Amino acid sequence: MQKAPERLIDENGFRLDGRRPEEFRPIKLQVGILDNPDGSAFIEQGKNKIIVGVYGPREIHPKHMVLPDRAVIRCRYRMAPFSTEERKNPAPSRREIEISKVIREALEPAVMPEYYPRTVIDIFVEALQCDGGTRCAGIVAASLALADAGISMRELVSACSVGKVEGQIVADLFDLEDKYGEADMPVAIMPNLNKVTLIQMDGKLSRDEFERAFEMALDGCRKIRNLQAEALKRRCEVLTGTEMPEKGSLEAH
Amino acid sequence: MQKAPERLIDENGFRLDGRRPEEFRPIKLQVGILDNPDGSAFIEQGKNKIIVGVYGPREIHPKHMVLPDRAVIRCRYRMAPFSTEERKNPAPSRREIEISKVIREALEPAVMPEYYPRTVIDIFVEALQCDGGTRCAGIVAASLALADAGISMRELVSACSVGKVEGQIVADLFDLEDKYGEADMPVAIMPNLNKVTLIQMDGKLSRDEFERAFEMALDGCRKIRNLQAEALKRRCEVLTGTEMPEKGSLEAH
Amino acid sequence: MQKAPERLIDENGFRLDGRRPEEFRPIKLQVGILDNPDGSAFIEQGKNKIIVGVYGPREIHPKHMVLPDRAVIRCRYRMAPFSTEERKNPAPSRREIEISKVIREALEPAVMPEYYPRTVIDIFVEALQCDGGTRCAGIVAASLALADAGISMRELVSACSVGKVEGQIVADLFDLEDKYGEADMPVAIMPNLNKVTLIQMDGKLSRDEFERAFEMALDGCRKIRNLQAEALKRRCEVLTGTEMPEKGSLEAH
Amino acid sequence: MSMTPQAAPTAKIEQEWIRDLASKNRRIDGRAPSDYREITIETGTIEKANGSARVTLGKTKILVGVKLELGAPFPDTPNEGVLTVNAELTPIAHSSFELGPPGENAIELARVVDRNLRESKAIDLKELCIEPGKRVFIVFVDVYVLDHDGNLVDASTYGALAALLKCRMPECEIRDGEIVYSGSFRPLPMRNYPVPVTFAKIGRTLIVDPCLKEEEVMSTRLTIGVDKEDCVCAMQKGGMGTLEVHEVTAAVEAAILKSGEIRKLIMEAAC
Amino acid sequence: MSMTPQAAPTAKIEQEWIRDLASKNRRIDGRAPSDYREITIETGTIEKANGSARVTLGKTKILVGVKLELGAPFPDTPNEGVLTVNAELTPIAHSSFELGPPGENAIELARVVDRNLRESKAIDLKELCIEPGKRVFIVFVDVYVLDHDGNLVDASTYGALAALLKCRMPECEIRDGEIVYSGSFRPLPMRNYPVPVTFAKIGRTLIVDPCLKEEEVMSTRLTIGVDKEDCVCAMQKGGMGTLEVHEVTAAVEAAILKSGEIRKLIMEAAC
Amino acid sequence: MSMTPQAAPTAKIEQEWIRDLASKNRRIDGRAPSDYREITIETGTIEKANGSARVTLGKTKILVGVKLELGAPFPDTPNEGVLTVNAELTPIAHSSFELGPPGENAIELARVVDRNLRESKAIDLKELCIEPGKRVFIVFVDVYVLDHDGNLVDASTYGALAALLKCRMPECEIRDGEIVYSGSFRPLPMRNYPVPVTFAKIGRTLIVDPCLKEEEVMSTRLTIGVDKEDCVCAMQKGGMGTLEVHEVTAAVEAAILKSGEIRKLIMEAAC
Repeated sequence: MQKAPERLIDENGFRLDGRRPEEFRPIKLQVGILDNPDGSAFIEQGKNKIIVGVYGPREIHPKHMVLPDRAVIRCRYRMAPFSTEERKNPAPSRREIEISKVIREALEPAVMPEYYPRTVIDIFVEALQCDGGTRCAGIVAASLALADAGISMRELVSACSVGKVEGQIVADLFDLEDKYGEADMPVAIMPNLNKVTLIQMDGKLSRDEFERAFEMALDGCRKIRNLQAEALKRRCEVLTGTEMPEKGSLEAH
Repeated sequence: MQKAPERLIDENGFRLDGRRPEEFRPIKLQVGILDNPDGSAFIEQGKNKIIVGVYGPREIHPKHMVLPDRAVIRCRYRMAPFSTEERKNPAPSRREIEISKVIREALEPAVMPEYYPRTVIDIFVEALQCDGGTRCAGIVAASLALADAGISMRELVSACSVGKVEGQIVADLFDLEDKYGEADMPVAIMPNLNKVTLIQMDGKLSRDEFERAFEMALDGCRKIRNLQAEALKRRCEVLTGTEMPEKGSLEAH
Repeated sequence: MQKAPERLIDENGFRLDGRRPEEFRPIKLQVGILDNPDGSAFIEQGKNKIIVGVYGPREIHPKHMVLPDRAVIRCRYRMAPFSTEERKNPAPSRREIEISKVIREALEPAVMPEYYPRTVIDIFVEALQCDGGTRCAGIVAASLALADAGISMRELVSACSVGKVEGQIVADLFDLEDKYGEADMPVAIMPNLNKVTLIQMDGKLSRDEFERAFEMALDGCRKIRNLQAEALKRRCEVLTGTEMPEKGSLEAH
Repeated sequence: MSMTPQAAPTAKIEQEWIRDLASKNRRIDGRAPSDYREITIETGTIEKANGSARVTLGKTKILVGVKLELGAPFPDTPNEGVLTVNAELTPIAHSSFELGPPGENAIELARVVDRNLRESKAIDLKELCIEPGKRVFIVFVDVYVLDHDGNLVDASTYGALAALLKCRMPECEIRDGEIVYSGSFRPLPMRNYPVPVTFAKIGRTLIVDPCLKEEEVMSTRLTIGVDKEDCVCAMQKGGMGTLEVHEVTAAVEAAILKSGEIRKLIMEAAC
Repeated sequence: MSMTPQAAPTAKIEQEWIRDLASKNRRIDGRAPSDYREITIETGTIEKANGSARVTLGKTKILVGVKLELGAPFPDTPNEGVLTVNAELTPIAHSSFELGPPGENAIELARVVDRNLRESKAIDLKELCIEPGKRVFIVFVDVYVLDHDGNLVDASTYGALAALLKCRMPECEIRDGEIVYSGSFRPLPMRNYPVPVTFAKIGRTLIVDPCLKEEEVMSTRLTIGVDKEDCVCAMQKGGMGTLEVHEVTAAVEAAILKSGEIRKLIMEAAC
Repeated sequence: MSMTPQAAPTAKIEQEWIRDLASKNRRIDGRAPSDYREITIETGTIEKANGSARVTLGKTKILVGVKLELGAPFPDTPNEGVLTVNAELTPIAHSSFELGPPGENAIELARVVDRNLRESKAIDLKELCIEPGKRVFIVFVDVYVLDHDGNLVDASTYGALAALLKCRMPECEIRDGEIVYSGSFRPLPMRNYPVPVTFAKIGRTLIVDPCLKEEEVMSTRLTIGVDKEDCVCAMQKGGMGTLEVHEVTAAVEAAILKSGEIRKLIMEAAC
């Protein structure tokens, strides 16, 4: 079992994993790594490892779930049994059910479901290893998987988490900081449209702290937007034959 | 945890809550207390607090459950997690499933489902606090809620429980008497038609005791019938504007 | 709780229930013992007691499960709560789910489902008492129940289990031998067609041991085929009035 | 959620005929209104159970197994063993029985069997206590319906009673906090023998022991459990119809009479 | 699996009208965008619960019961009691609510109520520990929605807070490994009073406390929980729409203002 | 309830072609009947697991994580740790995989992996006992299928074996009834290395390592697990077809040969 660390930030201002307060973890992104789904993507962010597969637009069963004027979007966020410190029971937890909902609601504004009436678009977010901020990482990868599936989108959705640890506003909390820190706030936006599609908060932030944290999150999302664009570009190059990287690896570039 | 009381009836013939053996608990009834259901009613009987909502006649899903010549009647009896001494697990218990069935079967003879072919009438009995005899109290309130929903009925169904405690036939057992007494017998009738629609018994009664108890139950039901009629009358007065009581209160008149 | 016996085969080569290594337990078979199913059979093999009922070909619900060119075959293997040393929880176990599948797959090749398009044939295998080798016994009885239901079949399926106990290849393991022995191998064949329809193995067998065991199983199945034929003959005699045994007894002839 | 059942598949004309016969106090199989079908009870069918019984009631076939296990008592009865009754309407028993967890009919069946046993104090649960508050015997009564031709409540309760009467419990004691079994067995402490009698109302006639076709026609079912002292220990009305007051009292009287005969039959089978 | 919901049944023309009103900062029931409906809070409704409260928020009706039970702590917090929040959208509360285990809306509701209480450290869970690592009080907060006319999150959290403020825990101690109750009771160790304020975005207008018809028209919902020190302790965006950055910051500001009034109301009801 | 599956969606003409090729001992991807696709095994993918492995078998991708937890042993093996294998056919892995609890295919997969490990005595479970009858290590082997292109049994078992070979268990002892961890780790006590070889029968030809399109055409599947001493430790026939007697014996012979090569590959990946 994990124990509470004595300090989360040392006297030199470094966090337990060596980052500065405002520093994000490195992110690796890869698009199109599975054969069966219509679109797929993999994200590695610190120890977070998440794979997303998208199927659709496809026929919907049972029929009574059809929406006549748009696609139904379905989303499931799932933590693998081995993804956490203690083994996770395979039965869906309330946490997973809530996160499935907020991820869907974070992605819905970006998709153009009116192009695909009477169909369903299924988004499966499989968290293979969880180390804090997985809903944001899942959104980042799901955006890419939707694009990989060729689904029309207004814009990519970028997401990151910010929070407070030992009184400081910090970026991109990892597991221990999330657990023992003072606040965690996941945010998702469509960066080029400047619209917030997800915001949640757990913890305690004064109004001033909230505003600083929010700003940090918006900045973080914009940077992640660039990484997403690069990953898509690499995927395009692969598909158009410009380059031929090892297909199907869980390791990102 | 509750402990078994030493005596359930004292040397003066009074029960633990101060009642005489043949005495029923006071009943408060209120009709039409919820906005969303088509009909609703609330009953308070001692510490029993039960709210019933009726939806219907309405369309039935899935379609294969349709009955071509009558309405389907569905009934669910449910105990709130906080309704009992020990917290009740929210998953449906076998007890709740059985009681749902006997309540439905106690109400079926009074409803005229042939007026509403291919529809469903849903009766939801929510026991908010349970103190003995809740299936009977539920039937009393459900009758009123059905009437409030404007469902055609042959007659109201009235119900009460009788039993045996320390050798005496007593009316309307509360929780401790039910648990530590010698017999409990819930009965429901359509008083003006003199038809029994529910009878169950747990415990031990000689044939003679049974007959005295049964008579006491029939009497009780007839008295409750009057209270039900009054509650409906008050509801009519409200709807026709004669009087304007506080709507939506869980407190009965 | 059962304890591991010290030896499973004594110095004279006898097994705990007095059998020689190559000896099968006596089998009693009875066909047509239930009134409601379209076909039924009962098998007693040592302490194994299994009853099988077949319904069909009949209409299938829900409709989307229909196969246009053949019957769907469904099979459920189920252990009664009182069938084992320790009471079995009534919820379906993973073991039961797997065995349901292998029994279905062992029977599918014998049935001629193309004769019954758009229907379902339901096979219910109820293990009332389990003492090793119940999947094989279930297949033997299910074959008879299918025949009793008048389902067209290419051939009966016969089945038995062989294995290894204290280094010896033995026939028809009972519970303790299965649990503490070195290998168990259930086999089913269509004897007159010489086709294997089931083979599974748990344990450790050298290639040579495997071949001896497999041969023993094939022999065993062929003998059981004769018992099956006799049981069907008795059933025919009953139906044609030649003989009139006590109908509906769980005791086999 | 409890729900109005689908109408029975029996042909209307056959239903009419059954009703017509009932109005003349006659029945499709020639029985009088107060006649039971033949009852046979065999015990010891399942050797791995602590007790077992197989009951046929006409064409209805029931198997009951009793298993004893050690477990914790309920917190509010630390000195008593636990009785648990479970019933399964296996899918082989009737084409309408479905797979999956017990539905309301199976649950009602189990609860009425349970009510008969529990309320008559058939088993002295105090004698099943090994270590107060910690370890007691749990008595699992599992009813398995194999062929359904009506009146499952009576057949199941008779089977449960017979299986319990035949049940053997291992003798054991606590030594240094561990359970030690002596290796010998003794009967369960049976103190009462409840026998339910089930009536069906067809038209205005009450009959006992309805077969399945009669159940499909009946408006109302009434089960009355009677204990060895001719006291009523359980009642359960079923079905969507009603009963007259005098029908209830008449049924109680008839049940008290009838239960004696059947009890004798069960006791004989189980000794 | 989370899934795009079916469109609301409200007539299109009524929806248009609500949007049109919103664009003029007006609402169907005459409220200003920043107005709550009337809030009434009664406590002690359920005597068998350790604490209870009934809240009406306009026509929305919620009942909350709090039960305390002894149980084991979580292994990673052996010195703390356990808080468990559960919410049920009972089928009487709205024709669209279905039977069965809680769906995503009920789960989200429970989790947002939980988040408000937990993150503001409303209860000092350490004071609920009786025997470290072994026995602690488990606080079950059960939210029962009885009539749904929108803004369930706020109504439920107000009810939960009031019920907890009124909750009485039995005094007890460990003597020779057994729990001994003194028979007296004391309040829960309440340390903070979180109050969420929920906004709905209709067109480009943010309103507070949406009624059901407004919820059916809103694109986005935003709940902001504020604690007694005017810090934000919980946020939850819902719905398929988006928010502008300035809308979020404006909502935080508005919520901090509004929560004070409502907190006063709750504290009054619960003393 | 097990049920005849729907026909595969592969076009009839492609199915014919695969059968036709098989009759000439040829395959769609150019392999010989006895050829496996390329196998790659990486270990240590999941740092939070005690052991993990990622296997690709052609386009089939599998991830296996092993977690150790303390728990109670089974009552009939108080001196042994517990091995638990679970498999999930995640919905990303194939469009036909459904949400919800594991179906019969996932359960069969888990049980065949389990059978290989358990029956070959791959892990010495006795060494996982910490306190007899009370505390042992439970080894959770979780197989996660990420991309399905056939032969899940082999890929999953290879992954499970590699993950177990890489698994590290914490050293611990009991002091005064409490578990004390030394902080160091050691390998699991691995004693055997079972390797299954799976055959598919297409027409009259047996091929190994079927890809998904071949599985859709095969009549019968046969898995033969072989341990390090070339003994058979597990067999499982699948599918609705039959096998000739000589086919079974030939498959056993071929499996014994083939398994050696593959075992070498796994051992190399896991050291």
